[in-house]
Amino acid sequence: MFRFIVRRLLQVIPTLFGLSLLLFIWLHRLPGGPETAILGERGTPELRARIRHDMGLDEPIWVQYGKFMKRVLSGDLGTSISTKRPVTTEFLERFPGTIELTVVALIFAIGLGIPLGYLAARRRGSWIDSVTVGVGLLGICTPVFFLGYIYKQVFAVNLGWFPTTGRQDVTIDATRVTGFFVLDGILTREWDASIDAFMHLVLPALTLASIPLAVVMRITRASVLEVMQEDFVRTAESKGLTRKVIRGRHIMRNAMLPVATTIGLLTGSLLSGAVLTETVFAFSGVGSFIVEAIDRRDYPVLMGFIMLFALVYVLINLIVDVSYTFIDPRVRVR
Amino acid sequence: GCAESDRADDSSSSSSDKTLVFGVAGDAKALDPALTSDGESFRVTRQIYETLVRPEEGGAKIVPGLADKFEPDSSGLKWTFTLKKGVKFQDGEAFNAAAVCYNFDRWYKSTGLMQNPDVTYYWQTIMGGYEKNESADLGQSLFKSCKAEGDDKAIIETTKVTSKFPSALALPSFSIASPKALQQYNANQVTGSADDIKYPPYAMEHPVGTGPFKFVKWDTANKTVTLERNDTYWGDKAKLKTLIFKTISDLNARKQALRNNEIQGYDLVAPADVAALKSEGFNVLTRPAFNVLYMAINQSGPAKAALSNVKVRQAIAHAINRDAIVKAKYPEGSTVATQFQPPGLDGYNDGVTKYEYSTDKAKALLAEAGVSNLTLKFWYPTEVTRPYMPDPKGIQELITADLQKAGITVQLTPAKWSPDYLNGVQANADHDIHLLGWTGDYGDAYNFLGTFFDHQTPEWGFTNQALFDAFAAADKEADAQKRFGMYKDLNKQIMDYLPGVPVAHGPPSLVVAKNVSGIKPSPLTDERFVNAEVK
Amino acid sequence: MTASLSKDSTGEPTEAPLVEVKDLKVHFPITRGVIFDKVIGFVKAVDGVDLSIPRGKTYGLVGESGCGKSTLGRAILQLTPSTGGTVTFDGTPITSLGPGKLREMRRRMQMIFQDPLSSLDPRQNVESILVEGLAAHGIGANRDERRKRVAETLDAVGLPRWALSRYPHEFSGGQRQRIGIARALVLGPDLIVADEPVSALDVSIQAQVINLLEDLQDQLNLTYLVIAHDLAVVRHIADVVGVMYLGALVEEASSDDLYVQPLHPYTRALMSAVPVPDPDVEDQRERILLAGDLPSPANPPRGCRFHTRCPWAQPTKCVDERPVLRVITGTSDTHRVACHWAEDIQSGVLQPHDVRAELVKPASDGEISIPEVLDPTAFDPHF
Amino acid sequence: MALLEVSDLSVVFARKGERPVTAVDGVSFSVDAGEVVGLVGESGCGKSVTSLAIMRLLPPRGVRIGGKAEFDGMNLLELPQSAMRDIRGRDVAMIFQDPLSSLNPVVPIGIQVIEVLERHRGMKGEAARREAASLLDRVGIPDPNRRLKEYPHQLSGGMRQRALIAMAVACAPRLLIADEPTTALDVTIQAQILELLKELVRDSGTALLMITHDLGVVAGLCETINVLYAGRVVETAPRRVLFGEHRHPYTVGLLKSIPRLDSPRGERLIPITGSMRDVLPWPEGCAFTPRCFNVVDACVGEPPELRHTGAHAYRCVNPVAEKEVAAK
Amino acid sequence: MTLVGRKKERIERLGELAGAPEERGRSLWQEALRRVRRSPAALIGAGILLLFVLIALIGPFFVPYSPTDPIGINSGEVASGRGIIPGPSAEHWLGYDHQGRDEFSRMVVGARQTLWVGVVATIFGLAIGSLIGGVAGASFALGGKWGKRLDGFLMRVVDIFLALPSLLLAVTVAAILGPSLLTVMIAVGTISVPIFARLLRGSMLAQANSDYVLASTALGVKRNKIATSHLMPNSLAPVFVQGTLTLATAIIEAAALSFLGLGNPDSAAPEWGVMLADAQPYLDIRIGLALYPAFGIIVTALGFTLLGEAMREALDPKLRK
Ligand SMILES: Nc1ncnc2c1ncn2[C@@H]1O[C@H](COP(=O)(O)OP(=O)(O)OP(=O)(O)O)[C@@H](O)[C@H]1O
Ligand SMILES: Nc1ncnc2c1ncn2[C@@H]1O[C@H](COP(=O)(O)OP(=O)(O)OP(=O)(O)O)[C@@H](O)[C@H]1O
Ligand SMILES: [Mg+2]
Ligand SMILES: [Mg+2]
Repeated sequence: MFRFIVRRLLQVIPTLFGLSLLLFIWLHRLPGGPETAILGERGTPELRARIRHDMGLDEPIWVQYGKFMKRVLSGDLGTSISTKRPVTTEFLERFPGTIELTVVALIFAIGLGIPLGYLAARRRGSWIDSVTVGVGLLGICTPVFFLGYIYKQVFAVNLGWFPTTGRQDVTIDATRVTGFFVLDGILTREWDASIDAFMHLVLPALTLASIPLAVVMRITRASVLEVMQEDFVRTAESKGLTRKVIRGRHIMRNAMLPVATTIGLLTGSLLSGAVLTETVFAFSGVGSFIVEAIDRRDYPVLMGFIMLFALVYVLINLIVDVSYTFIDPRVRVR
Repeated sequence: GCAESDRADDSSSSSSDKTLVFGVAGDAKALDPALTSDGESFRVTRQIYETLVRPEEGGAKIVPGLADKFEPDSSGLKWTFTLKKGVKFQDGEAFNAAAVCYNFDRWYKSTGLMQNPDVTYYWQTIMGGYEKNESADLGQSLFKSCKAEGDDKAIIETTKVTSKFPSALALPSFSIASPKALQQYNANQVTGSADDIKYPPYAMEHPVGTGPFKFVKWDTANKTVTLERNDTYWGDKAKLKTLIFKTISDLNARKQALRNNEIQGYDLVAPADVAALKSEGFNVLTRPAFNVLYMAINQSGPAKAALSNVKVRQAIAHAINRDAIVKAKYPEGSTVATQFQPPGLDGYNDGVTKYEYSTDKAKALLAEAGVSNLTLKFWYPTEVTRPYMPDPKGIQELITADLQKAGITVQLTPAKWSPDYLNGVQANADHDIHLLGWTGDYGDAYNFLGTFFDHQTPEWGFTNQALFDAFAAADKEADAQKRFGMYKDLNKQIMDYLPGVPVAHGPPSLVVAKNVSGIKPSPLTDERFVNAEVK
Repeated sequence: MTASLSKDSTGEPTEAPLVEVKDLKVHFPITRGVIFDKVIGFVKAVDGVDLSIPRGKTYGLVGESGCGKSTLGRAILQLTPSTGGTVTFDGTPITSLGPGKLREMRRRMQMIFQDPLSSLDPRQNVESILVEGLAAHGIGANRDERRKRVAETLDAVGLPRWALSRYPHEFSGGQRQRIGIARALVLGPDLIVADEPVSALDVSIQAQVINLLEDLQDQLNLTYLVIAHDLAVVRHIADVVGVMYLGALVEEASSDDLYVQPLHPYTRALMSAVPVPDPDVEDQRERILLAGDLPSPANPPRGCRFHTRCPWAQPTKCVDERPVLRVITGTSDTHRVACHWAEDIQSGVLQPHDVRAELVKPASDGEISIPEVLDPTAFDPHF
Repeated sequence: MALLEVSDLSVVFARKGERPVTAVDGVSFSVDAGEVVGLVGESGCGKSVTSLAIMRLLPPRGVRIGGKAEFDGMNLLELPQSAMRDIRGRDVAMIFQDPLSSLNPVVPIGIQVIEVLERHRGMKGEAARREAASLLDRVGIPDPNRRLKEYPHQLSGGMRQRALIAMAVACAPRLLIADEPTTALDVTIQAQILELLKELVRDSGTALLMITHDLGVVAGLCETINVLYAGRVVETAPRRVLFGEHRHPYTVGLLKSIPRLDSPRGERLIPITGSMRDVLPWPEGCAFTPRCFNVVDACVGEPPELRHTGAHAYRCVNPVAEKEVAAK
Repeated sequence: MTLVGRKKERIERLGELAGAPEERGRSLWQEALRRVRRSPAALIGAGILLLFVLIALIGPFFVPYSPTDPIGINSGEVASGRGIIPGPSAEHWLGYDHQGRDEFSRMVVGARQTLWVGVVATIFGLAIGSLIGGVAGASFALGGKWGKRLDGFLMRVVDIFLALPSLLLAVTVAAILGPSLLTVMIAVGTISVPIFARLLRGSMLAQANSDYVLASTALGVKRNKIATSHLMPNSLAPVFVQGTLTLATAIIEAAALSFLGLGNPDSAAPEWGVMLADAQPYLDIRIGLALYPAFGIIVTALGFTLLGEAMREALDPKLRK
C-alpha cells in the first residue's frame, strides 16, 4: 500500500512536469499578453512594449520557462500580475471557499443521487425512474448561469430562504482561522457565522451539484441494477435476511464501488465546474479567480493554479484508489 | 437573504449607525491610489482620500478640493495651491503643505519598480517622467518641484504648460496620503521584479487619507472592502457608519443581490434593466454621458487601399443607422454621437459635418470612389459590456446588417475583450473596422480627442501631420478659453477627415435601494458616499 | 473428406513423434517495485515438463484447475513464450524460431478452445472466421478456391452451408464448438491442441463433439493434444494420458494402463473421485478423498509437490526431494510415474493415512484491479 | 405427507413485448423428510427455475407462477413475503452453483455466516461468532477463526462452497436445496463436497433436493431421481430403478452420451442429436421428439402423460423397451 | 414409410416450428438494432431526433421571416436597451428576440447549426480519441514491452489533458485557432478526446485477453490485422454509445464557447446554444428567450440520451443471449 502511494506520487512528477511545459508554451503563445490586460483601453503600443520588455516576455520561451522553473523549484509560485499578491497567498485564501463549495456540492450530489438512483433502479421503468432521468438531464443540459438565476430568483428573491452572493454576510465580523468559513465558525464558536456561511453555500452548491447529481444518480441506478442481478443477492435472499440488511450490506455496499470511482472523477470536473458557479454567485473561490486570470493573462496565477488543480485532481484520484482498497477487499493495488 | 434586512431594521433610529453595502463589478487592486489606475480601486480610495482639486460633485468641472484656491503665475508654470485649514489625516496627522509636497516628491522620486507603467500609470501618462528616469522611453517630467510656503501654501512648478494641469490633479492617483503612514508602512517598497511585482503593506492594508471614510478591512476571502465613518473629517461628517463595497462580477447576480437586499445599490446597471428596476421602486441614478462609442476605421488594415479614401469612409458613415442603434440598444437619455467627445464638455462643436443615415448615399459614394466588392474585417468584443457599449454583439449585428445593405461584405472577428480584442485592435493592424470607446478621466476635451488622434497609432492607422501638430498646439495653450476654441476646430477637422464613425453617448447608471439617498451620479464615476443615507 | 484436407491418410505414422517437449518451463514473473518493476517471484505455471506426442495419436492431459494444463498447451504452440526447455515440432525447434517463421508454422498447429462463444469474434460471421486463417497464410489463390475449401471444412464438421453467413451468437453451443473446430481444421494442420474442448458444453452435446473429434482424427490423420479436467473424457479419447499436478507431470501412461493400474497417489485419488452413473459402482467404490486444495503455483511445496495432500506421504524424501518421472518395475515401459514410493504403494506396503488440510491461498482469481469508470457527463458544460 | 410436495408447478416468463417462455411446465415431485431427491437434466431444462420458484426467489415482475409447492403443509407460493423470509434460511436453505459469485465479495465470510445466525437464531456478538466458527469447522474449513475474517476471494473454490454450505446449514434446515453445488468445482473437490453433503444429511436428518446435470453425481447420493426435460418431469424413479430400468429415451441419452470412466476405451458414445434449441412446445407433443431416436407418429400432436408404474413414472408414448435398454 | 423416413419428415416440420433458418444471418449490430427497435425509450428518442433532423433539414425553407433580419428594431417595436422586447403575437409566434428578429424563425433555422456543431464536434472527438486510445490499447495488448511503454506514454499525455480544466482546454484551443465555426467544433471535440481515448483503450484491454484474440494469434494472423479487425471493432460499441451521449453535451459546450467569443464569428446566425447565451441579460424582461432554446437543447439531449442508453443496453454483452 505504502509503495503504491509512493509510486503513484512519483508518477505524478513527470505528469506535472509535462503539464507545466505544455501549459507554459501554450499560455505564452496565446495572442495578447498581460500588458494589454493591465493597460486596458488605455494602452499605447509604447507602453505595452515597455511592459513586455520589463517582464521579460520578449525573451525566448525556453529562457522564460527556465526562469519560471527555477523559481517554482525554489518553492515560489510567483506573484499575481493583476493582484500583486503571491500566488500561494491567493491560493490559500481562495481554495478553502472552493473546497467548501465542492464538498457541499458533492454531499448534495451523493446524498440525493444515491437514494434517487437506488429508487430508480428498484422501480425500474416506473414514473420515478423516468422522473430521475428527466431531472438528471435537466441538470446536465441547463447552463449554470440559467440554473443559478432560477435558483436565486425562486429560493432567494421570491422565498427569501437563502442569500444569493458571497460566502458570508458582509456585516458579520467573523474570525478567520482556516479560511473555511463554516469550519471557522465552529472552531471559534461563532455559530451565527458558521450557519450564515453554510446558508451562503446552499444555492451555489445546488447549482454546482446538478451535473454530478445526475451522474451519481445514473451510475447508482445502473450499478444497483447490475448488483441486484448478482448471485450473492440471491444467496442473501435465500438466507431469509431482512430487506434492510440485503439493501445495505449486500446491494448498496457493492453498488457503491463504481460510484466511488465516479466521485473521484467528478471531483475534477467539479473543480472546473466551480469556475462559472462561483462567478454567478459572486462566490470567492479559485474558480472565478482563474477565469479572471485567463482574461488578464496572469501567467503566474494560471500556471500555479492549474498545476495545483492538476495535483489536487491526481491526489483525489489517488485517494479514491486507495480508499478503494478499503471498500473493496478484492482490489489489489499495484 | 433576510439577515441583512433584519439587521438594518434592528438598527436604532439614528441614521449614523447605518450600513450601506454597495455592489461593484470587480475587486480593487490596491488601496494606494498612486499605484492604481482602475476604476474599482478608485471607487474605494475616493472615499478615503482627497485630492487638491476635484471635479464638482455630479460634474466634470474642476473645483477646489483640499486646496481652497489654485492659481498659476503669469508664465503658467508656477502654481500656488492654498490649502484648506484644519484638515487632519485619519491617523491624526495634520494636513499641510509639507504633507502635500511629501506626496509629490514621493511620486516624482519614484525609483525601480515604482517607475513601472503598471505601477504608477497615471503619474507617468500625466507627468511623463520622474526625477531620474530609468527607462529611455520616459521623457522629461512635467512636474518640476513642490515647495511648502508655510503650512497652507504649496507651490508647484511645472516644466511646461499643458492642458492637463491642474485638471489632471483631480485624478485619484494624485490623492494626498498621510506621510507618516506612508513611511510607517513602507509605501514605496514595491519589491520583486517586473514580472513579479509585490506591493507594500501600505497599499494593501493601511491606506490613510483625509477623506470622509477610513479604511477598516479588506476581506479578500469574502470579496469585500469595509470602510467606516471618519469622525475627524473636516467637512460634513458621513451619514453612514459603515460603507461596504462587495464585489459581484456577474450582472444578474448584482441585480438579484439588490432585490434580495444583500446590497443596497450597485454600479453598472444594464440599460435593459433600468425600466424594470425603476418599476420595482429602486432608485436608478443615471450619470451624464461622459463617454463616446465609435466605430474606428483603420487605414492600414487589410482594406487600407479603399479605406484611405475619405469617400469610402463617408460611405460607411452614411450606411450606418445610428439612430436605430441608439434607440434599440441604448438606455433612455442616450444620444447619437456626432463627434468624438461628449456634449457639455468645452470644445463640443455643433457645426461638425454630420453623416445622416442613407444607404443610397453610401452606395453612391462607394461608386464614386470606384470601390466595389468592399470587404471589411470587422472586430467586435464579446463577453463584455462597457459604459459606452451596453451590448457590443448586438450593436455589431445591427451595423453589420446596415453595411450589408449598402453592399459591403463584412467579415466578422469576435474576440474576448481582454486581452485578445484590445490587443487585436490597438496593437495590431489586422482590422478594418472595430468598436471601441472612451470614458473621460477628467474634464478636458483633450482627454478624449488627444487620446485618440494626437499621434499615429495602430488603432487608426493614419498619419495626418497637420492634425497632430494642431493637437500639440492646443495642448500647449495655457489660456483655457483659447484652448476650447481650438478643440472646436479640431472636432470639425476630425469629422471632416472622418477617421471613424462616432456612434453614441450612453449614460451609464447605478442603482440604489428605495431607502437610499444622497448619492449624486457623476460623469467620472466619482460618486461620493459622504452624504449617502439609508432610511 | 477430400484430398485437399487430408494428409498422408494412407501412410503409416512415422516413428519420430510429431511433438517433442523437453523440460518445458513457463514462469510468469510477479513484479513489484516503486518506480521500476522488480521481479520478486514467479508463478511456476509449467515447471519442467517432458512429453512427446506420436503422429496421428491423441495425448490426453488431465489435472485440477490451475495446475498449468492450458499454459502447457499454449506453450507448446508458443502462444505463451516459454521460459525454458524446448518444443520440437516435426523436427523444427519452434522455441527458437523468429516471429515470422513461427507465424508460418502456425498453419500446421492449431488450437480449439474451451469456451466456444468467447473464442469466436462476435462480429465476424462464420465465413469470415474461416477465411481469416486462409488469408493470413495465403492459402487458396482466389476467393472461389477459398470458398471451396471452407465449404469442405463445414461439411467435415457437420455444419450446414447456410451457416456461412451467420454469426456465432446465432448458433447453439455444440454448433459453436464445431465452428471453432472448423477454424482450426481449415488450415489443414498436423497438430491440434484442444483445450477443454467439451467442458463448457452441455452434457448431451459433449458426445457430439467428442465423436466429431474422433472421426476427424481418423479421416485426416490428425495428432491431438487434448486437455481436460475430466478423467473420463480424457481416458475415452486419448491414447496416452499425462496427469499433471502443479506444473509438472506426475504420471504418464497409455489410457488403459492408467485406468487399470494408476500408480501415483494423485492419479488414484483423481480416479476415485470421478463419479460413475451406476448406483452399484458408486455404492461399492472405495474413495480416496484428498484434503484441501491445490497449492499456489507461485509458492509450490518443496520436494514432491503433492506431499501436502498425499495420503501416502512419508516424512523422508517426499518433503525435500522432487521425484522425477520414471518407469517402475512390473509395469509397461510406457508407464512412467513421479513418486518416490510408487512401488511400495503399489504393493500395499504403504497404507494411506489421514491428512490435515492445509490452508491454501488461491491464485488471484476473484481479485480485481481498480476499475476505470468513465461517464459521458463526467465533464461539464461550463456555461 | 411429504416434507415438500410440489404439484403442477409452472413458471412462465412473460415480459412485455416478448414471447412468453414457459420454463417450468407442470412439474410435480415430492421430498420426504430426511430424503435425498435428485433433479436431473441438461442446461436450460428448468431445474434452477423450479428451485427458485419454490424459494420464491424469482423476480417479482414478468413471471407467472402456477401450481403448488407445499412445505410442511403450507403452500410456499401463497405465503406472504415476510413469512417466506422467516422460512428461508431457517427451514429451507439453498446452495448455489458458483460459490464465488454467490458470496458477497466485499463482506467477510464470518459476517455472512453470522447474519444468518442473527436473523434466525437471534444470536449476537461473541456467541454468534463462536457458533459461526464451529459451523465452519463442521464443514471442514481449517483454522475457522481466521477464516471468519477473510473475504471470499481469499478462499479457494472448495472452501468457498464449504462456507456457503455452512451458511445453509446454520439453522439446521429441514430441507436443503442444492443447485448444482459441484459443477464449478474440480472432481477431487466435488468428491469432498459430495461427501460433506452426505454426512450432513446423514447426521442431521435434513432432506436434500439435489439439482445436477450429472447422473454420476446422483447415482451415489439420491434415493429418488426426477429427470427434467424442457420444463417437465419426463421420468421419475428410485435410483436403482432409474439406472437399471429407465424407459425414457432422454434418460438413455443422458446416460449414453457421456464417457464413463469404467467403460472400455474407444467405445463409441451415443450423442443426443440436436440441442436444447430443438424443442417442441409441449402442447404440440413430446418436446423431446425432434432429438429422439425412438420417434413414432404418436409423439406429435398430443402431449404424452406421465405413466406411473409404482414408484416409476415416465412421460413417453414409445418408451424404450427394458431389454432394449440393456442392449444399448 | 419407414420409421427413419417418417422421423426425417417430422423433424423437418419441427424445424419449421422451432424457427427455420432464415436467408441471412444477423450480425450483432443488426441484432442490437432489433432490440433497440423494441425498446419504447429508444423509439421515443429516435422519434425526437427524427423530428429534430427533419426540422433542421427542411425547416429553414418554411420559416415566416428571415432569422437574421432585425425587423423589430427597424420598425421601432424592439428596444432591448430600454427593456422592450415584445412577446408572442399572432405575427410572431414566439415574439422577437433582443435584436428584433423573429424568435420562431430563429428557433427553426437554429436547429440545423445546432445539430451540425454537435455532430461534427463529437465526430472529431471520437475520431481523435479513438485513434489515440486505439493505438495505446493495441500496443499495450499486442506490442510487448515497447508497446506497453508507448501505451504508458500516451496515457500519461491523456492524463494531462484529463487533469486540465476543460474550459481552459477549449479556450486555449480556440484562441490558438482563432474564432470560427470549425474552431468551436474542434475545441469542443478536444474536450472529449481524452474520454474517448480512455474508453476505447479500456475496452480494448478488456478484449485483449479474450480467447478470440488468442485464436487469431494461433491462426497466424498478423498483429496489426488483429488490432484492426478484432480488437477495434469489438471495442467500439461503448465508444459509440458514449458518442450519442456526448452529442448532447457538445451542443452546450459549443454554446459556452460562443459565449466566450470563440464561437461562430457570424454571431447573428441562429444557433440554440448561442441564443441561450444571448438571452442572459434579458432574463428579467423575457425569460422565454432562454426557455425556448433551453427547451430545444434539453429535448434534443433527451432524444440522444434515450437512444444512447437504449443502445448501451442493447449492446450489453450480458443481455446478449
Ligand atoms: N498470464 C499469466 N500471468 C500470470 N499467471 C498466470 C498466467 N496465466 C496463467 N497463470 C497462472 O498459471 C497457473 C496455471 O494456469 P493454467 O490456466 O495453465 O491452468 P489450467 O490447468 O489450465 O486451469 P483450468 O483448468 O482452470 O483452465 C494458474 O495458477 C494461473 O493463475
Ligand atoms: N429470468 C428469466 N427470464 C426469462 N427466461 C428465463 C429466466 N430465467 C430462466 N429462464 C429460462 O428458463 C429456462 C430454464 O432455465 P433454468 O435456469 O431453470 O435452467 P437449468 O436447468 O437450471 O439450466 P443450467 O444447467 O444451465 O443451470 C431456460 O430456457 C431459461 O432461458
Ligand atoms: Mg485451462
Ligand atoms: Mg441452473
